Amino acid sequence: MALTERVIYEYSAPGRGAADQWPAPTGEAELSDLPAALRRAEAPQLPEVSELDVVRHFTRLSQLNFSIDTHFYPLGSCTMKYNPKACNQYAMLPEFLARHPLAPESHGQGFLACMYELQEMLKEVTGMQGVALSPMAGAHGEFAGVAMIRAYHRARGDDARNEIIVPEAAHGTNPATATMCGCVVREIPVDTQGDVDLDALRAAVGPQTAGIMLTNPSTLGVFERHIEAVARIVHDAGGLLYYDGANLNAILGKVRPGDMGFDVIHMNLHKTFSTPHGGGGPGAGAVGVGERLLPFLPVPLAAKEGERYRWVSEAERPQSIGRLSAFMGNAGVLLRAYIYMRLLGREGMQKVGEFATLNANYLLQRLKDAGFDAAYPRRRASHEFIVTLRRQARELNVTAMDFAKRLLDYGFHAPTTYFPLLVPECLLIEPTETETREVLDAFVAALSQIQKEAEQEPGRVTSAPHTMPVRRLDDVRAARQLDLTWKPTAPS
Amino acid sequence: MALTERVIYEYSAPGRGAADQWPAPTGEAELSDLPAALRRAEAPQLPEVSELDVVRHFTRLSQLNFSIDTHFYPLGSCTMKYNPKACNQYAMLPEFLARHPLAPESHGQGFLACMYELQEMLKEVTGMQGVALSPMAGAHGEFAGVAMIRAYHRARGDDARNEIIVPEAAHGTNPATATMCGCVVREIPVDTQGDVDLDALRAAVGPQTAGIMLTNPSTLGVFERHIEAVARIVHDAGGLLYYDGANLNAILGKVRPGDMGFDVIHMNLHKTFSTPHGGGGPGAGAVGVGERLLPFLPVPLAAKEGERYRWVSEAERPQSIGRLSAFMGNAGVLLRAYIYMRLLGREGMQKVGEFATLNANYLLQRLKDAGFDAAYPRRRASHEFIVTLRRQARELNVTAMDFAKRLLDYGFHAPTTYFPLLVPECLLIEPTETETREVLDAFVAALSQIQKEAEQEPGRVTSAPHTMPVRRLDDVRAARQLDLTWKPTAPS
Amino acid sequence: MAFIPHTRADVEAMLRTIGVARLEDLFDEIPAGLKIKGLDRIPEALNEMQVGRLMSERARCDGGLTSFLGAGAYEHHIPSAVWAITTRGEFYSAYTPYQAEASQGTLQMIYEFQTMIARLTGMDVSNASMYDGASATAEAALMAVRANRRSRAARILVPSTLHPHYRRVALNTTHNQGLRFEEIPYVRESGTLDPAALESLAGEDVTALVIQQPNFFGRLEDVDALTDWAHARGALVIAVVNPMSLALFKPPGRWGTKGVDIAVGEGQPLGVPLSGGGPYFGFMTARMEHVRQMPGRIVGRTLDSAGKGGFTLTLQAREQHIRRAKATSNICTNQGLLMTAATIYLSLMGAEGLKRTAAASHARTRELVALLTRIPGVRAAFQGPFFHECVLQLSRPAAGVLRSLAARGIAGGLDLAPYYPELGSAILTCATETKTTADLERYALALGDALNAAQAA
Amino acid sequence: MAFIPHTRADVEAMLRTIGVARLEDLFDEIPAGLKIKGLDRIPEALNEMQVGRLMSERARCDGGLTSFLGAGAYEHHIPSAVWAITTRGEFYSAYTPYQAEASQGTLQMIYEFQTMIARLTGMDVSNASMYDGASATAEAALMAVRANRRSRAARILVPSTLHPHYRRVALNTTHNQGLRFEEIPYVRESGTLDPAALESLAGEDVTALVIQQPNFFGRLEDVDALTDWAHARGALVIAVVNPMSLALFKPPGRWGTKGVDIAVGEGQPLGVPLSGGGPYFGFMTARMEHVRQMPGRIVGRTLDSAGKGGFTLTLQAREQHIRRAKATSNICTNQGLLMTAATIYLSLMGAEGLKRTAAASHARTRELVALLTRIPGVRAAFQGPFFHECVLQLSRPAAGVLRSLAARGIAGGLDLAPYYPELGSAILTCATETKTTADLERYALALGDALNAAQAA
Ligand SMILES: Cc1ncc(COP(=O)(O)O)c(C=O)c1O
Ligand SMILES: Cc1ncc(COP(=O)(O)O)c(C=O)c1O
Repeated sequence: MALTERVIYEYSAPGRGAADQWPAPTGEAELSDLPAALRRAEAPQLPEVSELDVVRHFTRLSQLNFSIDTHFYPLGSCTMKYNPKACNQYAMLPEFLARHPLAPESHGQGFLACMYELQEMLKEVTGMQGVALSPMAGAHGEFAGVAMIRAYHRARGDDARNEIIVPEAAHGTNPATATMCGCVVREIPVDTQGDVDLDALRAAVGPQTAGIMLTNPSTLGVFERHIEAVARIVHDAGGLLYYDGANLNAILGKVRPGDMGFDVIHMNLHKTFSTPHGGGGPGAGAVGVGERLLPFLPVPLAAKEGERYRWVSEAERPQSIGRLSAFMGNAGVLLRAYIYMRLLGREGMQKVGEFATLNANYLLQRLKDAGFDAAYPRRRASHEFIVTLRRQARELNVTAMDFAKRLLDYGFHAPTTYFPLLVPECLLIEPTETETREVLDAFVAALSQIQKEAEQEPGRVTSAPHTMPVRRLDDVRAARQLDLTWKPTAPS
Repeated sequence: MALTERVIYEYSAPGRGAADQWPAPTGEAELSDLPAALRRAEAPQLPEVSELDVVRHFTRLSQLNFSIDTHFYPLGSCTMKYNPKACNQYAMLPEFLARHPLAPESHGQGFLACMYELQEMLKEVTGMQGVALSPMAGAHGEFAGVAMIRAYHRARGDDARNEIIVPEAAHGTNPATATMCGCVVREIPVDTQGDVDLDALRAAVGPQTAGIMLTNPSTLGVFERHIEAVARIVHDAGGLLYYDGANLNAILGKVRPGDMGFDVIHMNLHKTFSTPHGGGGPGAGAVGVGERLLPFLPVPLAAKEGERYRWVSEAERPQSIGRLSAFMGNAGVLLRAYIYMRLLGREGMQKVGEFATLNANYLLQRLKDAGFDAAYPRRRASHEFIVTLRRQARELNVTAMDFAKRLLDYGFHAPTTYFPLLVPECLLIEPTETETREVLDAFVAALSQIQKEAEQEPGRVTSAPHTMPVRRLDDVRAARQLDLTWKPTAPS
Repeated sequence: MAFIPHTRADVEAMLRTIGVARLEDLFDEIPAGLKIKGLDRIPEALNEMQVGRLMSERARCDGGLTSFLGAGAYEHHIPSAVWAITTRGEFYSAYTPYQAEASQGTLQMIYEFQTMIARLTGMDVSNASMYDGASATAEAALMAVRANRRSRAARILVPSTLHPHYRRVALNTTHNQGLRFEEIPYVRESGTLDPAALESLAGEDVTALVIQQPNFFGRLEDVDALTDWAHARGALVIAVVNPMSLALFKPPGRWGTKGVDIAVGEGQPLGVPLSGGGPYFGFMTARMEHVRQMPGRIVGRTLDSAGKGGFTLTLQAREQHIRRAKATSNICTNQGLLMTAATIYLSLMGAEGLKRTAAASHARTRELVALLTRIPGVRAAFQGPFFHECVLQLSRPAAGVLRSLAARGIAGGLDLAPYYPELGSAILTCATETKTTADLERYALALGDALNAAQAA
Repeated sequence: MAFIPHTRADVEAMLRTIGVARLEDLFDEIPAGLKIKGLDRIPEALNEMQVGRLMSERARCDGGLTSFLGAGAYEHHIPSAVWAITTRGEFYSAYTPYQAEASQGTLQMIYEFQTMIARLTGMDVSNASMYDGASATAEAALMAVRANRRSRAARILVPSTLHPHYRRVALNTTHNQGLRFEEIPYVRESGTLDPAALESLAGEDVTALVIQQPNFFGRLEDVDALTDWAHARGALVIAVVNPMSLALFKPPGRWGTKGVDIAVGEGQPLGVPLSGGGPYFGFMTARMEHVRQMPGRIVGRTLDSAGKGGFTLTLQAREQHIRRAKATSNICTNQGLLMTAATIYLSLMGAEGLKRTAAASHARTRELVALLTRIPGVRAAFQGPFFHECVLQLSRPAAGVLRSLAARGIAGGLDLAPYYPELGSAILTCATETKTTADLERYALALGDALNAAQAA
């Protein structure tokens, strides 16, 4: 109900504070050993506010967000499904929270057991031979994956392989990761049905090919039907296949990347395994590898010997691409994923893929019936699909962005817009398996209503949103007149 | 942002459910011992909804509330101050939550230690000789108190004393409690300055007087200056003095009911000691007594022997008014109060009274300066005070109710309205010590603005609220066309 | 400390506005002789970190028990979602919904609660909670006296198998108003109410009969016959029920020919942690004809000035803040937050989850009883079916046996000696769906050892 | 299970709408040979109660240690309010704020976070977090290479007293892009960077110098001289700092004459639980001139179409979703929720609380070091002041000593042998404000015993 909230600094008053949270002051004598030249001259400008101020401010701020817990949030490629409360509660047991990352193994058997079993479960789910858990997001997992591909080629003396092929619809992290790994990116087109253009692929591969990065189902929301051919072409050329696991939810328990021929995969545990997105993280980007890449897995790794669990030492893994995080990656996120997988069990896993696909195909069909244009009308949807509003943009001057903003007024988060870039005016819609049919129907009704508005009073749509805490924001101004930190004189 | 939410039943579909929370089904054979005649024929009509439905529904519902954590909530007599998050976190440690009330003392030493120390601290704070913790709210504490008064007279063979005197401004629970205890209520007036009319009191006391129930500061927001005289008159007549502890926040660390001459007191731990109000409870109404009533304290009581803590057995307390709850009252609330008191310590306690009083007097003064009428303009405010809008009602036809509703639009919860009954068109305003001066100033500004509206466009005020999830509700209809449970055919 | 946000400058400016020099001056209406200097016997403040450590140590003292205690408070699984949402500030730190328009969240939740409780009990209306099961029983007795205009006796029949603490609380709460409670004995063999004892009162003025189902011993009463017996004699019937059991058992609204008049009980099994005895909540339901005699808050659905549906407190003329000395009760603050938890719990469980929980608890207890009664010196005290709780007779004094179980980390049950000395050495034992077969076996092993040791000693 | 709300009727109706007969038909575009039947090696589902019990047992295995470990992750008091609010669904279950109008809560929080981190470090701008301190250091090196247009060497000087894990991560992250890291040794007596070693590189092309303050040993570097040295040679300076220490120490924005160019660090000390190593968050700040070289998300304040202020992601042209292969980094998902916790933590602590915490931690560690170095066979490894962490030299092999401490429930510190074999038997030990004098004494007693026992053995 409160639609504005001041910046926390604006509640500040000199000398105010949540003193209850502070240790007793230390005498200056106790700090006398610290050289004056290294000491801070002025206190940092931080808010001076009471505990109630803080609680009230951030509680009110939170209410300005859409979230899974409050809204349908069909953001394509993001798998915004229910994050079970149990995963959070049990990952936050006091003993887990208190455990120092360098604590002795004797006092980490519980945590290690979870990590070991998580590795094992992820192997089974992906059909890979080994799993490492420490990458801290999807892109971080991609980095680990491509770094392993490079290490593999290098280990074989095949130093020239520095090209990574990506389909043009790929997520931005794919080419960016290739660059991070010092590779050159080669984009290849997809055909009219959304499958990789095999001729283009054949033309692209060669002795410079390090590998290809794909997700399947692809970012176009369809299953890559030529996957076996793709694998053959790339493997025959000496390259490896990288699987972007962002779309794993679609095929969980149905088909496995390892079986399709992929050599390495990252999994967005914060998508398929429902750890929270937290307004932008933390995620977890565990990686899985086939036989050939096993020696290169990053550390840390959990191992089991008899009834004891232990960390694998770096010395045991001389070819490892090494450590990618200061400690154990996003350990607490991994615990949440572990809990989620135990809750699902083998039956549940399979259902996830099935019902994510059911919801997507149902929603696609209903939207088609309502007159919307599917980008790939003759294809099955995977767990997501693309609607293009090119017609609306052309005929009514109402864009995908306008539809997206107007949806907010109807109480729905917008789908992903303008990604993948090759489909004009697109909405990439992923309902996930945890939403009811009623919600999907209501979403169709809202989009249909907006379509009507676009025809009858387009201004209502193009000037949306109308009921959010702010109206449409000026992004150009944001980038031109940079205001990145609060200053006492800033306009309020 | 979402201002409506359907009734949970409206999300229901046959066969849907949060199966994850359910044990595996039991075979009918395992229930074969239960007589068919006693079994339920039809399943109860409960919602069949997914876990996400539940989380989303109740999260959205919660957002429809004002609360301390989101709004200034100056409800007079209710002491809506910050409820520290620490009190909740540490009262909800898994071991405390798992402890069965009948668990052996050997496995309850931690809890018992807290209860014992809480009793001791409350004695010190009130100046009483003994404290029992089990009453579950203020009114329940009142019941215990008056029951003790009756038991005391009865024990002395003074059976005729069944009259309880209450000032006309008393909270409704006071006369209601007297009735619950089988007493007759005798109301006495207060004088123009808000003090008890001593002549009326003298006239009222007699051999039928069981006692008097008072709070001091009174429900008029002023300190009863003749308290010593009142005590003398009642004691001389053979009656006892009951202190309604709802207003203890005003005098914490400044003056103690025991020292004023009160024989028995209840404390609203959910007011002065900041346990949460929870949208209507749970509270905790610990009682304290002077020497004379010690034998009559209700059980359970915690005792300490050497280093061990134990429950006092009922056999040890033959004159006790006995048990008033199935187990240990609102034990978890008591833990919260204990934690709060340890956080405050002796320094903090004193500050509470001082700053609650400072905030109230400041706010009163600012409102007077802004042209509002104080009910007792020549008195100091205690932790709360009364503004009367009689003038506005008469001249502008805008009532206290209208002001209250319009305040909601300004983002403030309304003060208590129409209580105490003897002040017409009153607002009983209690800011509490945890609010900043800035908040009080903003509240004055809002009331002044509403005053202006009342003068210039009274319709805006009398039709308020305008920005809440609902407009003004029809209470008459609610009571005439009773709709107390959801039915599938109910209007939605 | 004390969560006070005032800066020195604030204090000075505020005192200036008020027109006094010092904080102390604000207390100048208090007789000087009464003022105190300080609170010496209160310990010094701890900061949150120190309190956290203290409480964690205290909590640790209380852990490590596998509990087979029931007797009115039951260990059931509580979904994480329940308290994650219940403790949201908007529920946790709101007051009673006096300003309906700014409290629709709490009000709608209560309306949903009332609906669920009414459906579970098969009754027409529910209020918005009482303090606990015992106080709800006491209030039900008072309500029955008001509601039964044909009776002038204020005489309530109570089986001695009603929870002993409930009997005490009911008596302690109502005796000053002249209510009389008369205990109906139980049959030693069956552990259920003695119909012969009832029959002896046949012609007399009885205001109400209380029936607990399952009774304190976990045994099942013949509720249909008892309800009809009371109604036939102009007495009202007050049911005291475990809400969890209602997933399996006939709801009080269907007992006998007409159903009971008032049904109450302890809500704790519905998502509320054991928590050392509280906060729990009492629920109270009744037939519509008695609604105006109900104590406590009630929420109704109504319309706003624009014709949109909304929720508000209703029938307030029954309550102390309006009716004062003539109110139906003095209750004001109730157990709102626990209602919230229960409403979320019931939404997650639904009829199916509740039934499975009740059934699993019962099956577990049967398994336990079978295991334990195989031990020499242990036998079931009563014949006939029980629900998820059972009285066992031991060959050695219960207190000592329970002590040695506790030393092995097992709370074996409740010693009934203080309550029912006639049973000799007997304990009331309960298993719920939370117990595994390994737990039961550990109990059996320990009990066998404890009885052997006692024998040896 | 699997949190799927579909009823049988839903499934049928939905399949009918789609026009297929069975769920399986939805997978008909997948080559038949690839499909699997099931996931046999995944265990069967547990319900929440069973998982809860399993996890509680697992957690219990890991408890019971009093920890004196630091080495980049620090045990500080975390106010209850921090995680009570951070885990609110609206923060916890939201995505990256792509739809700004529906994400003002997260966006404004980030803007406040950026402000606080910028003020704490004395830098102009902050991004919205990196994965952790180590990965932030790696990204800072890449950023420096982009930002330092005068250097062509992609050569980064790194003191060997930079956290060893950070050195590894930086190398592993950047070597494929051709970055070279050159380690600058430390002076054995002081445990600080060897200026002579630096001086030997004076004329060469150096892209950036990394300075950790306090360094891995807890020792304090001469940051002003080092910063000026680098700037004088056209190198950028990357500071790696513990944000808690900045309450006491000169912020990197003020090091030397000009201040550093990029400052990064591990945010964990700011309200994030140790949690077995993560999730933590890295922070990254820079001078305004480098903002377009920064990786990661950045939030800016702007106006809406009605002229009202609001917040949005900005400078997105740096990021992978726009710039793809030319982006400043591949980072996408960052550590949003941890930022939320840190922002709340910093709001509660303010400058004063942070200073007191840092000071108390330091004082505690001094007290501990004084106690321990009184034990024969224990001495400080380096001369000179440290901050809240200290290397101790032991007369017996560290591994065995630490093992026997662990057996007594004490994590005594980190064995440095794998990292700095030249130090012989040495441990890095840390106390924070969470430790009481009794804790320190318990440690001292156990260490004395452990060294004695080792001697005896
Ligand atoms: C297809 C695809 N690949 C990769 C990623 C990157 O994952 P993360 O954001 O966890 O780094 C995403 C997430 O947005 C994605 O949708
Ligand atoms: C003056 C006064 N007395 C008694 C009470 C009753 O307390 P409770 O609501 O806890 O029963 C209140 C609370 O509203 C009150 O303000």
